Amino acid sequence: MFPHEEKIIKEKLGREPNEVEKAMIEVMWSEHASYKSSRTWLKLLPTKNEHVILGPGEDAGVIKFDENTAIVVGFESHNHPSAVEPYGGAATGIGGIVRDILCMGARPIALLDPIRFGPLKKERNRYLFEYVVKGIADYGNRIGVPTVGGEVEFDESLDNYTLVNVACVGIMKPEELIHSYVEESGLLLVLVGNKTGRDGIHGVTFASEELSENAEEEDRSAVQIPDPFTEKLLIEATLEALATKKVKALKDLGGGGLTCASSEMAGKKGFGAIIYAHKVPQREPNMNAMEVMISESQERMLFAVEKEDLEEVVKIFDKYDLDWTVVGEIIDEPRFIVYWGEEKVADLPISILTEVPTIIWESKPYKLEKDVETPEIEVKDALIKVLSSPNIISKEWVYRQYDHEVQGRSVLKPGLDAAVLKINDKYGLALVSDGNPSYSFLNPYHGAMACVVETLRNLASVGAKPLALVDNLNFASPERPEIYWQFIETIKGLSDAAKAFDLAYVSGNVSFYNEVNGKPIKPTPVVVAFGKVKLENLTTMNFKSEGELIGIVGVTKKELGGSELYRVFGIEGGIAPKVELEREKKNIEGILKAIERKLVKAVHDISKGGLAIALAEMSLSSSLGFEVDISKVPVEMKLSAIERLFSESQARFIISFDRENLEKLERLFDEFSVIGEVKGKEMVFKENEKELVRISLEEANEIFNSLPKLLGE
Amino acid sequence: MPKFAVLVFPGTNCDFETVSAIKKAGGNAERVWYKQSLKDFDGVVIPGGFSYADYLRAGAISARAEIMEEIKEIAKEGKPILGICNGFQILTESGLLPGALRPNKIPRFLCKWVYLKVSDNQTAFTRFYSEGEVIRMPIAHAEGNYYVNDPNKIRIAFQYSDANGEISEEANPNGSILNIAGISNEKGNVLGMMPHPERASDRWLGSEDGLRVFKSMIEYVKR
Amino acid sequence: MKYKAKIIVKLKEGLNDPEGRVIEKALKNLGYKIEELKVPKYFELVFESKNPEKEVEEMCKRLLANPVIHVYEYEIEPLGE
Amino acid sequence: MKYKAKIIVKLKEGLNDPEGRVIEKALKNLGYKIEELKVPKYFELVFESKNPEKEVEEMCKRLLANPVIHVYEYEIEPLGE
Ligand SMILES: Nc1ncnc2c1ncn2[C@@H]1O[C@H](COP(=O)(O)OP(=O)(O)O)[C@@H](O)[C@H]1O
Ligand SMILES: [Mg+2]
Repeated sequence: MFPHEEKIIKEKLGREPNEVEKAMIEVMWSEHASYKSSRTWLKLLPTKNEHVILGPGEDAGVIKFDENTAIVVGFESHNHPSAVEPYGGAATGIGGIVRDILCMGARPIALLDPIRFGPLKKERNRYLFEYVVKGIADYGNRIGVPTVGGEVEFDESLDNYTLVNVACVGIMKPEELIHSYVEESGLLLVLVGNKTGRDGIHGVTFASEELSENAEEEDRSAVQIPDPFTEKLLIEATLEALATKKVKALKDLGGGGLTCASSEMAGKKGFGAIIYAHKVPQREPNMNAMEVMISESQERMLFAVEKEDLEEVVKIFDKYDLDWTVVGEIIDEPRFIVYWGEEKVADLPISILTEVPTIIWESKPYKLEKDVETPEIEVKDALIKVLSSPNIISKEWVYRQYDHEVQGRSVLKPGLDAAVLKINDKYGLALVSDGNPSYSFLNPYHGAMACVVETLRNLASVGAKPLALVDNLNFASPERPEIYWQFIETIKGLSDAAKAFDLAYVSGNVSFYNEVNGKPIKPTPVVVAFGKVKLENLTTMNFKSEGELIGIVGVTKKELGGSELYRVFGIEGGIAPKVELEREKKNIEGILKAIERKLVKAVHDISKGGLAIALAEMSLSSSLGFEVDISKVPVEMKLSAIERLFSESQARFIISFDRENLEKLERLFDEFSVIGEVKGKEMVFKENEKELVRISLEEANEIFNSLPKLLGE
Repeated sequence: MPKFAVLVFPGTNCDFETVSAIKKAGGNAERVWYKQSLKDFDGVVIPGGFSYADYLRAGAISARAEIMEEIKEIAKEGKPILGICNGFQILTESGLLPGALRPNKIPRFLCKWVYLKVSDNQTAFTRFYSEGEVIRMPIAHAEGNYYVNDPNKIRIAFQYSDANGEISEEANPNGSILNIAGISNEKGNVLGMMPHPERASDRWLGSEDGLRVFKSMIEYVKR
Repeated sequence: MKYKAKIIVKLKEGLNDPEGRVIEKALKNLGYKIEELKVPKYFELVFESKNPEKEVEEMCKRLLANPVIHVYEYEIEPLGE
Repeated sequence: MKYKAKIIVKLKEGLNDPEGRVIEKALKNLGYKIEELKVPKYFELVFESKNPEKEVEEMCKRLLANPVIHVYEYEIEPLGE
């Protein structure tokens, strides 16, 4: 806590808080729990439209899929804990976001895991990567929620660190929505699930500070052992308990533990709570009130029920062998009172916990973008180096470890542009995540917009129309003026891009203080988009047969700043891709129409690695080669072959289609050109008559599937 | 209409989709908590998942639950008992089927579509397949590496193969002896399989090949 | 009486051990000269019994080991009342 | 020189141990009076080394244990050439 905050508290309280009170206040006033540095700016995001049932403000957002189906979505980061203990950190990250979805009344049906690491050539980074993946796999698989998508990215700036973001989706009927706040007093507060230990004490405070060099040794108290078995029982028991209609409010215990859950549940509509902390089942001997109140032990939920309904509800917890305890009650008076046995150990106006003043830090712009000359690189060399970059190669090693089929909804599975879950016989839910920290670093405003439009292009590629967005904002310390500027620019970018498409953010998360040894991470906004797709329109990126024509939609510019080409050749600077929202909209609408009218066989958006990699991915996923002439690519300025192949300009797609549909497609798009056809078992790039590179699918496949080799397998 | 119990242990997680697949195949099915009785049912399906989180060994703890005694009785009566994935592990751990399911040859979880050759179409669960037919289903397990002392003494129902029905090392995803993906007891009324037929029961999910496992089972009850 | 038992459950000779191989390889990659590595399961328990040998033997047979693939050994030491 | 090492890697005191709890409950359900059960990781290895103590210590730190959540102990015995 900052000195000026301590002063505010003392003034409000009229005295010094005691030790227990101080610990609770500290937790609630931490950046992670209070969003004090971000709240002002988050208000700029659009959060309402006809698709939104419930926007930001509770544990997760709720989208209207159709009259009978609501989709619940949330996004969370678990960066600090995963950097210290990757297995447990990542696993408990899954546990946390799943409970966020569950506590809205929904059954969790899918997970996405955008995760980021330092370069794989270092042992510690490989260790973090392997164990984060294992943590997600072991937890997600055991609770029976499929991980259907995500991202993996490696970047020098994350050396020794990791960004573990996880999004979860749930499904329910709209009328099953349950709130996290109570609207009457007298209710009993029932704590269900794991016993409370000292693990995770000060977790939120920990997440609100930079990691120090000896983080591993020092911060172990912030690490929790994942218990997916109890989580699975909690999911089933909670849904059964909700079906009784006797639960008045429900909240999971996450950051800030019992203090956060109970004060927010009581305080939101002006009530108060008494907590009997000594009654909380304790896993370790000699715990005290402070430890019990702020412990972040995992796999716990807080239910509010009426006295006379208690028996009916707890019968269900007994069935699942889950510990439950009445730990407190809701009172009329807006105070937060804690007892330890007979002793009253805390007595605060509840608003001290739930109303935290915002902070606006100084912000200072920077400019890193400058045009640089792309060096002369041999095309084959460039293609092979970019294709073999850990950021480009197949992530099959990762998603084979995830049960991405459980629950029987996975229509489009990992490895494609977006995952699609079957919601009913006609429609599916498409979902995808994207982040582009390298663009964001060069230009936070356009970088943020690029995240949004990339997700929307991905949705369009499978035939889905967007419904809603969620965002996760991973930044370094907001106390650094450049970082705070990045953050504000990012919010503006997210906001403008969403508004252009009439989309709203229904939930999100902010994670500040992502630094190791005083080195800030690149600004890393990550966006998840949800869309609705008619199952019969589903489209995938693999070519379907020889002879299909290949076309490119959109215009290519010299935008290689932050590109994969520049990364693998160590080229600094450059101009990051700029998002032109009108162009983006037009091309996305064109693609959706082309799909609806069944004019295309394959669709893929162009993103990391540019045109060359987009074509390679389409080819490798279909085992069909191609021949293209890149001189036919529409460009806005003079570009070298390398630039045409690897520029990461936005608003572009590649499609394949039968010749007979050419004219119809030409009429659909303003910016469109046929560049070649599907053919043979080789990838052939030409510029006019000149052959630039020819590579067999066999060779490309081996490169594309080299992740296990990079891990020493 | 034949009615099946889809048995739910703590940590089971393929129960809902298994119920749907049985219904789609023309049967009736209900989720049954492992402490309830099974006496009103014509057969039992033990679905996939992670009962007791796979702690100790996959299936080990559920296999020692009281209800397994009742299942042994039901099996003796000749009613069909199907174990899918974790269900298969529970059936071997409880001794209802021979052998053991060990950690995969690459010891981690593997989720993937595979080809299977139907090696025995005479069991209660395979009568709607032809012998030697090649079908597609997904696997999703960490401990599916089947081992038995004497593989000549067991009835092999499904084997991992390539698209042409060739039983090869490359087609073996987990190291199972003889590429075994599923086996039955001698009578053919108890069958365990690692692949998930319920996940291959809808064309949108990639295949309907699995539906016939349930259709066979329903037909067997009607016999 | 209270006892403490340490139980080791090993794979039968001749069965391959994928988990052991992975860890062995990882250690070799780190530069160690490993000749053989095994990862048996290991249990430490404190229990109350009138017939500790028989009970531990039973626990192994009934739950902790799978006779198809495992052998086991144990040590029991009395802890007093 | 060749050595044999037996390494036990345990969860630190106070940490939640879901696997131990589940197995403990299963044994109790079978009728045994278990007071405490732990399932540490256990490794048995034969290796070649000039500095066995140092190497085993390293192996634990670098791979076999995670110092954030584990403590470990080991015994090393020489096996001759
Ligand atoms: N970047 C963001 N965009 C939109 N909403 C956000 C963002 N960050 C946080 N929120 C909202 O703020 C609220 C509090 O978030 P959080 O503390 O993560 O919730 P929880 O208590 O479930 O962990 C949530 O409703 C969340 O949706
Ligand atoms: Mg949160």
